[in-house]
Amino acid sequence: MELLQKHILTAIIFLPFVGALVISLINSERKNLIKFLGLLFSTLTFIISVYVFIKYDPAKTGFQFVEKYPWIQSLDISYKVGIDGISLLLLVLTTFLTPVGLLATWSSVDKRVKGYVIMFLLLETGMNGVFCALDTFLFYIFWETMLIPMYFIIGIWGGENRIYAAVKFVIYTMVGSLLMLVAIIALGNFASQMGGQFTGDLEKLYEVAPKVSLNAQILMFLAFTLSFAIKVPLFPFHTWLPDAHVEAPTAGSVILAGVLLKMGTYGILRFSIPLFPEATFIFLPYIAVLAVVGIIYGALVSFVQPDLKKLVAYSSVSHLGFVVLGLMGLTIESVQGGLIQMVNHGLSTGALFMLVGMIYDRRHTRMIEEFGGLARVTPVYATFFMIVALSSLGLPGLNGFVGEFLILLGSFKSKFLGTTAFAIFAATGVILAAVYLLTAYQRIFFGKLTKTENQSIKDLNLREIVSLALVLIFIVWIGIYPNTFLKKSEPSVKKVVEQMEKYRSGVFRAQR
Amino acid sequence: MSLQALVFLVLSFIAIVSAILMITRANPVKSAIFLIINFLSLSIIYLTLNAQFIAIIQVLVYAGAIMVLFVFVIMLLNLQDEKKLSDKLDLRKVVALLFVLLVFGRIALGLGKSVSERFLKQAENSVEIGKVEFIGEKLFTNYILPFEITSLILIVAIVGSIVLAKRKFE
Amino acid sequence: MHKYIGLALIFPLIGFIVNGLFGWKIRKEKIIGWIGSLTVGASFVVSFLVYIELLGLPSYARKFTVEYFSWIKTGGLDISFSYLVDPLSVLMAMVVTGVGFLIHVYSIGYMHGDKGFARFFAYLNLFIFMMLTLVLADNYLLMFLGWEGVGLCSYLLIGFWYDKPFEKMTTSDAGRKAFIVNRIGDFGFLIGLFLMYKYFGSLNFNTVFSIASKLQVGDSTVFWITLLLFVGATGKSAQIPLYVWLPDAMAGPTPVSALIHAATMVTAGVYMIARSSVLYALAPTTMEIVAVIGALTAVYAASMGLVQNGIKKVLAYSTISQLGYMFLAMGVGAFSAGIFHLTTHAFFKALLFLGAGAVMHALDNEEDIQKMGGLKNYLPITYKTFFIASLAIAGIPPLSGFFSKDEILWGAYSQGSFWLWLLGAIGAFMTAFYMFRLVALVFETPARYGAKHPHEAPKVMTLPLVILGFFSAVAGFIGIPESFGLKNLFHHWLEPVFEDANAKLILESAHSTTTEFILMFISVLISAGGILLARYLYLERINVVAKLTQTFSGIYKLLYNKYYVDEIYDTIVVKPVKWGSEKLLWRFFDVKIIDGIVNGSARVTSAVSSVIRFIQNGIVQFYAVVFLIGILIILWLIF
Amino acid sequence: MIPLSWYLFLSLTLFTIGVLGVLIRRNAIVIFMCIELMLNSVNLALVGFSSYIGNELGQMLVFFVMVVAAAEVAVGLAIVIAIFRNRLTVNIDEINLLKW
Repeated sequence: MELLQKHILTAIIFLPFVGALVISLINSERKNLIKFLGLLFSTLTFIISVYVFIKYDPAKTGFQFVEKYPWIQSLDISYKVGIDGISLLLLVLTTFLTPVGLLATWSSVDKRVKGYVIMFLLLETGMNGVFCALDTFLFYIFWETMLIPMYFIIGIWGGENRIYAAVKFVIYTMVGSLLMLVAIIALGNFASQMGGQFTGDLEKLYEVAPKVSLNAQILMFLAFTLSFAIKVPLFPFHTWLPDAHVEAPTAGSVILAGVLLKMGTYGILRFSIPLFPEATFIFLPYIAVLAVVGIIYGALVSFVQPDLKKLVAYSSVSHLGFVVLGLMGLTIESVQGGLIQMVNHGLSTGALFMLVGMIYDRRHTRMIEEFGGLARVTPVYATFFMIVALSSLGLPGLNGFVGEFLILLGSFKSKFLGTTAFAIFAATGVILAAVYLLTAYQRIFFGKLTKTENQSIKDLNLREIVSLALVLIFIVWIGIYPNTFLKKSEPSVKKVVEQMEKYRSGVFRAQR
Repeated sequence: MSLQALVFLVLSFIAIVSAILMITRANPVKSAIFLIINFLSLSIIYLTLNAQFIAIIQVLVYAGAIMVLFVFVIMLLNLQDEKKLSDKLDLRKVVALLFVLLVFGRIALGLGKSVSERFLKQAENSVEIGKVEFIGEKLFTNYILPFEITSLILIVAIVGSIVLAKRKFE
Repeated sequence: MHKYIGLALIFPLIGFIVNGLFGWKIRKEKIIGWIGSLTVGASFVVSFLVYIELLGLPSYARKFTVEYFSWIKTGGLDISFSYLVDPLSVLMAMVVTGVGFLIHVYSIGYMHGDKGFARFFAYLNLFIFMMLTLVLADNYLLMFLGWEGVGLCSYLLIGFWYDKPFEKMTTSDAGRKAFIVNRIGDFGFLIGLFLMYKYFGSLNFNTVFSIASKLQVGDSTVFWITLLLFVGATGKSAQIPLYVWLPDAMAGPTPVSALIHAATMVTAGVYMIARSSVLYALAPTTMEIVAVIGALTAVYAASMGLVQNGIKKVLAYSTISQLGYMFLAMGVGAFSAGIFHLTTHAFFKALLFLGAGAVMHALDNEEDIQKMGGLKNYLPITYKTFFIASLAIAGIPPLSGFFSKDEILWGAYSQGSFWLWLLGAIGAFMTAFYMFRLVALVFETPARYGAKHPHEAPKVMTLPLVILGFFSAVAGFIGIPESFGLKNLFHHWLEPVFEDANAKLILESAHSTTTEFILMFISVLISAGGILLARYLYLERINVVAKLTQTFSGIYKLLYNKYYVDEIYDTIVVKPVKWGSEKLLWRFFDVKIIDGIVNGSARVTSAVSSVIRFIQNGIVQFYAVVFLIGILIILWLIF
Repeated sequence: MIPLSWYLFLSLTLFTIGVLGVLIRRNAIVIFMCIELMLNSVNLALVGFSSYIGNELGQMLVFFVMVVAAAEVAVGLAIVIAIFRNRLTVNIDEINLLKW
């Protein structure tokens, strides 16, 4: 037990990997056993991460549960993991969504189940690693690691146009991440110029990077941020998203929307902003503009989508725009809102994708016009869809509102953004979200049941209800009592924000 | 010229000639036989370097086991003679020869510069090093881990070659 | 007792959960219906007990904040689930739960045999919960929770019969329209909250109001805050220009129209302004805007009500118009008059809607008043109560509507201007006219409904009618104008709430009682005139009506089609947005431009590769030669 | 005594012949033999260094090289057999599976 306590983050990162190894030894015909083991390992990971969540002490500053082992000593690159309030939430979200996603799509994947579950567990390892890594090189490796399973998940188990989508996804992401690698190396180099030692240690870089000359900061900031912006995806780098989402299998979409997109925003908060404060101040308004454009653009485009899954995909663009705006606001409220909105988006969009998958399993189409009047035949499904849609459009009392409200509130009063116009334009997204979600909802569930194929649709089964109910618990929880989560992340967020305010007031500028 | 030098020169002459013959024979069986000759001469050269253990292993493993395997496969496949080399003296081969010679020349030049003045005599303990006793002791103490890993490699090789070579069961 | 105000919220919530989750298992309508009703009844009892408690206290002490648990706490923001118990909120809570309880009971009869019986009661209970949250909240954010929550319930309940066609669309279209239009208003509300937070640093009523009471009148930020909040109110309370959803909201079941779209939810905007009276008192410009919008809405909506043929449609426009009166009151600073009208309106408008429901119930859901008539004899109770309510809304003394409306008109004249009073008076005339046109066409003219056999509704439905009828008749006496020499109980009760605001307003103290009486007399005359005209035209000279509509067919059509506002909104907002989003943003910008660049770069790569791939000829030895060349180069570089 | 350079030149010559063989022959088996020749030439250099420097490392390495060579030959010849079975040839010009 003590061993586990000491290496708890390593356990969280590599337990799914162990699971993948175990599953690889099983005969691929025993599909149920494989799925069960996949679920078991991911659930165990979730349980451990809940333990970490409870044990995490927000009162302490800095990173917790840190483990550090030298890796490439001459370059001071190490296996260093640790979490603070920011990564804590996302880590728990990841470990939560993986088993839920597996459970929700238990029966929808039928071919090559073994490979599917293995890919999923490997993906989880990569994602957990990204959120825990405190070394730029380690981060980069995990960042790329999780690309590969995702590529296969889309490329093998996806829809008709899966190869195009998978390649587009990988190439888009690669373009950004290679630039990031260059920036990571450059950053290490600057560290060796200034401190005498090349390093990948994030905490040391936090000290060094802000003192780098402004031009270099700008270049590195752009390299990092481009990579993250593609992942987010920030308008106009978003076009991989609808394709990837539409082609990916349901659980893939859940993870893609729920976790992968968050890596972009997480990266901005973890790397771009604190490492390059001066560059951040320069680019902040532009990024905020893109975020706001993304909010409105995503909402408008999803309003006219005939494909339900694409609609949800574009709505992600809109929601993530909120997150980015929150991060750019750089007030405690808005960053906290951004953080909680990341979790929210993971939950509600994840649930939306699960719901879309469930109807797709039954009808083998996602075209909205093919449905209509489903509330009559599938009342339970309709109810779940309603609640999730309401959460996604930000109804107070459900999770979406807390995030959006905090983001808008914070960015409205933000000194960094300087103008309230961002928040005002972004707030129109709240109206538009109601427009596209309710329109789609109405066309699917309300009206007369016209199509005969729809009359025999079965309502949700117990497994599906359980998987959705698990998500709903958190949707309501965050809606009613977000403090459980806000409390954990507040000190870490506060630290970042206060640091930025100091930089803004020019305390550190003199030192350079 | 000492006896040692004479032995070396004769053996190296045999080795080089047999190597050239090996790569120029059209019949693979003949190539194999020349390669065996080459290996045997090399094993004697090892003796001149006081490496008794390696010399014996060379005969056992290379000239014995590996070459038997080669010959066995050649016989098994019952290969035809390759066309005469000169018939196909095409551009590709000329280019290959040219580049090989260039590489040879370049390395030879470098070698001539770097080691010609050094390593004129064998080390004092060279006799000691080459003994089976010494090598055995080292293998089972300092090099025990790689030594054990070789067993793994061999197992994998055995399994792999069986899997590859066996006919598919219908 | 005030500590347990949370119980008032918990009961409907329990009802919602029980009916929502287990309703399909309970199956027995009686049980479901009474669970729904009694939970609301219980919360009425709680509010009433709190009221009694407050009564026992001196007026300055009638204010408590009850905090349960923290909701959002981060940075400088600290929002709790905490409730404000003061005369205004308790009054609102009693109105909501009282009228709500009666409507719940009525619904047991009205919804009898409906497939979604449990769902209906679950939604209604949720609505009561949200509405109580709205009125009891002690901060703006919690209020906003209720604000949006009631919008949600309204959406769900309007579209309750989601596969029923409704005019040119379906009921769910109407629900969606309501929600989205409300959201547009909420957008303003939200921005208002942001501005408030930025300016005051808090969203709690106590903090905001105590800071505000120290500010100067005419503060520009406060002007923007109040204006933005008012935008929210125009959405929720269906004022110009966001009123368009309310007439369509009549697609919902009639009890819903009575509860949500007449008595309670739509008055939320009025309540919000009354609650923020301190802020509004600081912004005279906003007050003027509120008053003008209110007065215009009152007349504008009433004019459309004149010619509508749907029984509920008429009532819907009447609601909008009456809400206009309430805003007029708010705008001229007659806060307690507005709340007074809100209260009496809750009674008589709920009664009117329930009466309409009883009529429709009797005629197999017929809504067109041209196909009714002569129901007086078949539905005696409904007729009598409906008649009383119509008199009340028309403002005939001594029924409740007279006192409240007259107070507003007096306020408009004394605090505002003659023009506001005139608009109000025109509206009053129209109100009287269309109400009695309705009464005449539905109950008194010869029957035109063919072979149907109308019958009076069951007791469970008529009893609420009678109770509401009683209150519609007598509720006015709690607010008799002071000029009659009696104590105005209602004003007195609300006095502590509006103290601060009234202190800021420059009230015309020296008004003459004579003018007040004259105006009162004129307005009664106007109402009576409207009533008599309607009765004369529709009962005696029905052919004149037809002739009039022919002569003024242009105006008639304009009114009947609601000034074509829906169509205008559709052409200038909805369609361009849809077209632009699809053709311009998605199909052109996303697919052509961005993806064009992305796919273009891929195409360039593959074009280049298709040329250089011939190097890969598959002959290993060729690769080895290349390999060798590489070695050669490296060797050259090293040595 | 002969200097080390003689051994090294012999090693280099044999290695070059091996490379040439790899490049010009078409018979996969002969190519294999050429590779063996190259390995041996490297072994020679290693042993030479070992005894001139007086360090046993070189001979250890030779031992392991031999093990690997043995394994490689086994697997390689198995591949040749498998290919021959499918294609009835060991001419590597005809086995251009790597072509684009």
